[in-house]
Amino acid sequence: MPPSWNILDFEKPIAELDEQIAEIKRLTAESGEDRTEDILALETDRDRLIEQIFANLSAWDKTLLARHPKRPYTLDYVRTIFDDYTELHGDRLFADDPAMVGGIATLDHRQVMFVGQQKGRDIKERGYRNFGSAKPEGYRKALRLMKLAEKFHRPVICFVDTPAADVNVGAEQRGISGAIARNMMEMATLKTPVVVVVIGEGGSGGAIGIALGDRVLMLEHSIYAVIPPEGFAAIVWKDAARGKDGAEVMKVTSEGGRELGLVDEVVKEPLGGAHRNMDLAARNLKAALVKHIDELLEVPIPELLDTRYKKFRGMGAYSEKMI
Amino acid sequence: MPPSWNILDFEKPIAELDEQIAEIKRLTAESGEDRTEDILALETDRDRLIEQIFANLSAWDKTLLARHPKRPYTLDYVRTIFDDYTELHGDRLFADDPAMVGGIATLDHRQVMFVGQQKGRDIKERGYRNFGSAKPEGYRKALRLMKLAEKFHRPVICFVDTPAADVNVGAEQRGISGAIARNMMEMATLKTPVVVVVIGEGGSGGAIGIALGDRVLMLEHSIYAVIPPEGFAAIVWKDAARGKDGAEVMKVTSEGGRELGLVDEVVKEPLGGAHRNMDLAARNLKAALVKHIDELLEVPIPELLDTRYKKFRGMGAYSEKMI
Amino acid sequence: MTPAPWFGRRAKAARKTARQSVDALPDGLWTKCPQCSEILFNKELLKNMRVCNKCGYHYILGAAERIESIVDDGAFEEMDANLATVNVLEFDEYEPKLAKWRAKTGMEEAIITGVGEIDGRSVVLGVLDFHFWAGTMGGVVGERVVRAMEFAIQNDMPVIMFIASGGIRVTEGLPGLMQMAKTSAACAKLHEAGIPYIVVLTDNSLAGVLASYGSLGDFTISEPGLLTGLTADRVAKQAQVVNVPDNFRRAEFALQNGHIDRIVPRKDLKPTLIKLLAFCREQEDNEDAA
Amino acid sequence: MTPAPWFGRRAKAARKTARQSVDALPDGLWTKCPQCSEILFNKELLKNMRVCNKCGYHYILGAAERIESIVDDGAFEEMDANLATVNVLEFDEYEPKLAKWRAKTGMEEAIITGVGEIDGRSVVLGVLDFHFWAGTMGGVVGERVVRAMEFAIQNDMPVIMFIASGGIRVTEGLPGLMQMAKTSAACAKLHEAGIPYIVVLTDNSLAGVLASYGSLGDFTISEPGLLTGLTADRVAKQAQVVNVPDNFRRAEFALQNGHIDRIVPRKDLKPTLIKLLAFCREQEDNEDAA
Ligand SMILES: [Zn+2]
Ligand SMILES: [Zn+2]
Repeated sequence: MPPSWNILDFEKPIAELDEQIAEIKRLTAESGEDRTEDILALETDRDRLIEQIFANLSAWDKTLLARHPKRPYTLDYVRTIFDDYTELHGDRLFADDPAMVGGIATLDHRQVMFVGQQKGRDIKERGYRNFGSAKPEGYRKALRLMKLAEKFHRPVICFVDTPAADVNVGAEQRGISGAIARNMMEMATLKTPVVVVVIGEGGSGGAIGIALGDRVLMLEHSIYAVIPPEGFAAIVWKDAARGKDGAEVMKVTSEGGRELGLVDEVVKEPLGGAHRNMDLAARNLKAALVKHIDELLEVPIPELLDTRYKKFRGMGAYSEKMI
Repeated sequence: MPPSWNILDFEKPIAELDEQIAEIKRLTAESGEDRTEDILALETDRDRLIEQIFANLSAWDKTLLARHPKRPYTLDYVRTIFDDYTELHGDRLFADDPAMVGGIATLDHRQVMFVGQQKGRDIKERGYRNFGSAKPEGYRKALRLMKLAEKFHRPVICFVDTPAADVNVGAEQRGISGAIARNMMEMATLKTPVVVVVIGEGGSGGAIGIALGDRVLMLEHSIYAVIPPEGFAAIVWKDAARGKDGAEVMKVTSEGGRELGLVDEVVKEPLGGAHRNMDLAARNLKAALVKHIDELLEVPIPELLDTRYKKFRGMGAYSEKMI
Repeated sequence: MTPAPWFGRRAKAARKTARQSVDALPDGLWTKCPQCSEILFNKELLKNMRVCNKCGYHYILGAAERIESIVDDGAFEEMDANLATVNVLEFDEYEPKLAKWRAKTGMEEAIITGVGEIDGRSVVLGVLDFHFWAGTMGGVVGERVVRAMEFAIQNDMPVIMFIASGGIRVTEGLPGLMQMAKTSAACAKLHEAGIPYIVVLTDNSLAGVLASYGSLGDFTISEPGLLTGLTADRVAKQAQVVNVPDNFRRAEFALQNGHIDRIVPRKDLKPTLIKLLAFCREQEDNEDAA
Repeated sequence: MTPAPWFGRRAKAARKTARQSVDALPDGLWTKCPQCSEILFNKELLKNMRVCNKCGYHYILGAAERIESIVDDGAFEEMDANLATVNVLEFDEYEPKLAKWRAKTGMEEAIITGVGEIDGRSVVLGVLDFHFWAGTMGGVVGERVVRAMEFAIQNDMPVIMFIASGGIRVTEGLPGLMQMAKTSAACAKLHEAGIPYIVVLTDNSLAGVLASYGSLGDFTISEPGLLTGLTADRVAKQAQVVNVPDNFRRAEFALQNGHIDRIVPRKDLKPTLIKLLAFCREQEDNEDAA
């Protein structure tokens, strides 16, 4: 069993059942006794419990899920979804940014360019990956790879998983704002299909800097927001502790994204969240990627670009008054 | 009179006459005596002496002239040649490099983009300008400005005056080689006329990084070389002191450039070098710029690009054996 | 340049729009400069384009005053004034806030877009007003920016965007964030069409607006001393940023790091814009311009 | 891929060219690794592609061996072998030097260009040989590189350039320097034509070759440990560079600073190239390839 800091509050009853099941399995393995039925019954109970709990998760619970320390990160999916991933490094200007990874890969027989933010699993990797907060060089590397994909007519897949872009002194010095802006401008007219998937945290400008695509998907328990819920609460109510309310107001969940008309498809996660069955989560995601990529590859480029422009052109709300 | 370190050895006889003339002028100004004829005679003598001396300058002498501490630098010419020079800064990536300057300007009624390396006159400015050795950010700024010129169909004027590109740790870290290479590649297909003038030192890769143009001019007493003569001597004879011979072998002078077929026009300097009459030097250069720009503006862009490609495509020597 | 046909009815309506939102100075005859503490007479300050004549401190300028300071003798016609704000998240505190900013400024939203004349050239302008909800970008700002750019493409006019913004209006949520993508996509169209695009950064130029159409100009000029960066001040402090240079996220910092072309004092802004516009486009029949 | 018509007469002639310049190992049975001092048997070393099997030190590989290590079973045809070197500066020490390098290596010039097959694909290759005059680029190298690129454009083939060079051949003077412009201009044409262009940096990748066609690949991969930068070692020392990181101008330095895609050990080079080529181009009729 994982240590308790790896378990969210609402997961605790599930974890208890998990532990009971594991305990019985351990005992029967030692004694040779057959308690298959007991185990099955407990597993059914547990799955029903998970369904119950997950049917009632708040936007804030989803926020915690999206940041779950056991949640699969970009490279976990990459390993399962792609064959032959060959990482490519560097922005050709300043550095290689480990918070943004990318490279060529094959999705079954399809040659694709992959780009995504990478968080770190342990303390050391978190430091190395800067917690998934990319610097200007990360966004510039991503753009470089996307331009290569464009040259060779290969689709681009972007995985979004970042709390925010890096805003430390170095990032501001090297123009983090300009890097994000430039990426969106170039992606708007990139002459090849682009599929974006928010797999965990879709954090503000840090996310949108690689998220202007023909299709924007969200994993079921990921979030996508203009600002972290805590930040919203701090600005709106001067009370960062009201993040729960902020998450609700902003509709940060995948259903929220669908409801607001900004997300094309929500990719189902295994019962209890992607971290309970990484392999199944990856297979679901792969199926979705294949479907969207294959659809997009059929679309002539001018039509693709026109549709992409109109898609983002149409986002945001306003009304037109008669005057 | 300038302090003696500002006078080259072969300039000393000239400087002596200059001093005599100045002395007489000073005396007559005090006494009211009319010695106009004496002065004229001395000036004629001096000019004949200059002609004699300059008729016999070696390639090494020309190297010293090109590096003359009193030689006009890029911004000296800019002030005289252009109206309304508006400097534009920065590479949009990392920094503004004071060793490479540029901006929009008007050449009489013509709107042009100007780019050039800038040395420093005094110790403080030399440090600030890094002795005219640009860093990657300098080359990237230059390219950014050239791409703006392309967008708005304005001709580009590049002034070359650099001992070499910067090769310190930071420059290597930020990819000085790639920056120079990228500039040449982009300049080869830049859809607007480009006129290059070597005004002082045309130092190797540092020079060619802004020197791929439709016309390449040299000021009469400038040099253009693959390596400083001292460096040539160090490599070829393991004796950096033989720079004089290196300058000769490499044909670093403007006549050398013409002879090798790599320079389109040598722009005459005032008698004794540009530093003896900056204003006249600038006027000569301006006339040459106007002529070439106006010629190039008449050429349709596809023809311009084709001619430019063939020009550099044709450089370098080889023979074809029958086999 | 011959005036475009749509430009006939400009003068009065435009002036009315522009005047609506002139930001009032504090009551009384004088103001204390927040930078050098000099006592400045309001009349003098207005004459000096709200720049302290002692230390050069640039007060934040409202959109209407900004437009007046840039266009030829009031030659400005607003466009898309009929676009109205929508509470896209159906957040019950949104509309009261909106009402408050409207009351405070007399403006309907944080940006004014339209066509103005500068030295006889027709130019599409977009001017954010920091006094309206910190110049935040939501659906109306995004749509006005994009329509302005599309109008510029259709009519082959240069675009000048004045930035004065704390970023995206967070109470518009993810649709607000998408204004970054939307306006950046429109910038791509501008560049494809070869339209000149000049960005003028003014105090504050931050976050989602800077990180979208505020960073995508052919030319980027900046007023002195302003604050510019990806985060709002507050957030940067929370993040406990270390080794901060003195001029961190000031105009001078951005210049030194290569992100802006020039720092231009307010009084030189119009002449500089005229030079840049002249570089971008011929103006053969200047004398025909209205 | 159906073999191109010109590709019929490849095998023997090519092999002959390639074999001419195989660099000899020192006399005797063994060699001492310059990095770890291990005693390496020459036979083993050759089998291991001249990589120390203890510390991974990559010996400099000659052009012929390099080609053999990359193409399918000797499938390589040299092109432009008839281009001959010219003493462009009429420098009396040039031809003796040239003769010396020719004698030493059995090569005519510092680069071999031609068409090879890699995993059944026809690819244009250019391979510098550091053993010939430090792989310096003069008129013949520049012309061969440009002709190879032009050939690739005409025949829609990918280009792979192996760099191993101290820079421009200074005894070719300004015409030598112009090879930087010439080859970079050819790279512009490559990119315009959408031709895949892969650069492989090997020891040494320096100066004018790195700062021209050596930095302009779509993909740039590098052997481990090599020296790469704008100046030759000697010059950097003269310039008294300070605060030098341990890996200054090594492959790992270039990777960390964002200038190369991957460091690839010699044994993985061909598989990596195959993957990159597959990304760039479909290979629908692979089975038809010779
Ligand atoms: Zn003041
Ligand atoms: Zn070894």
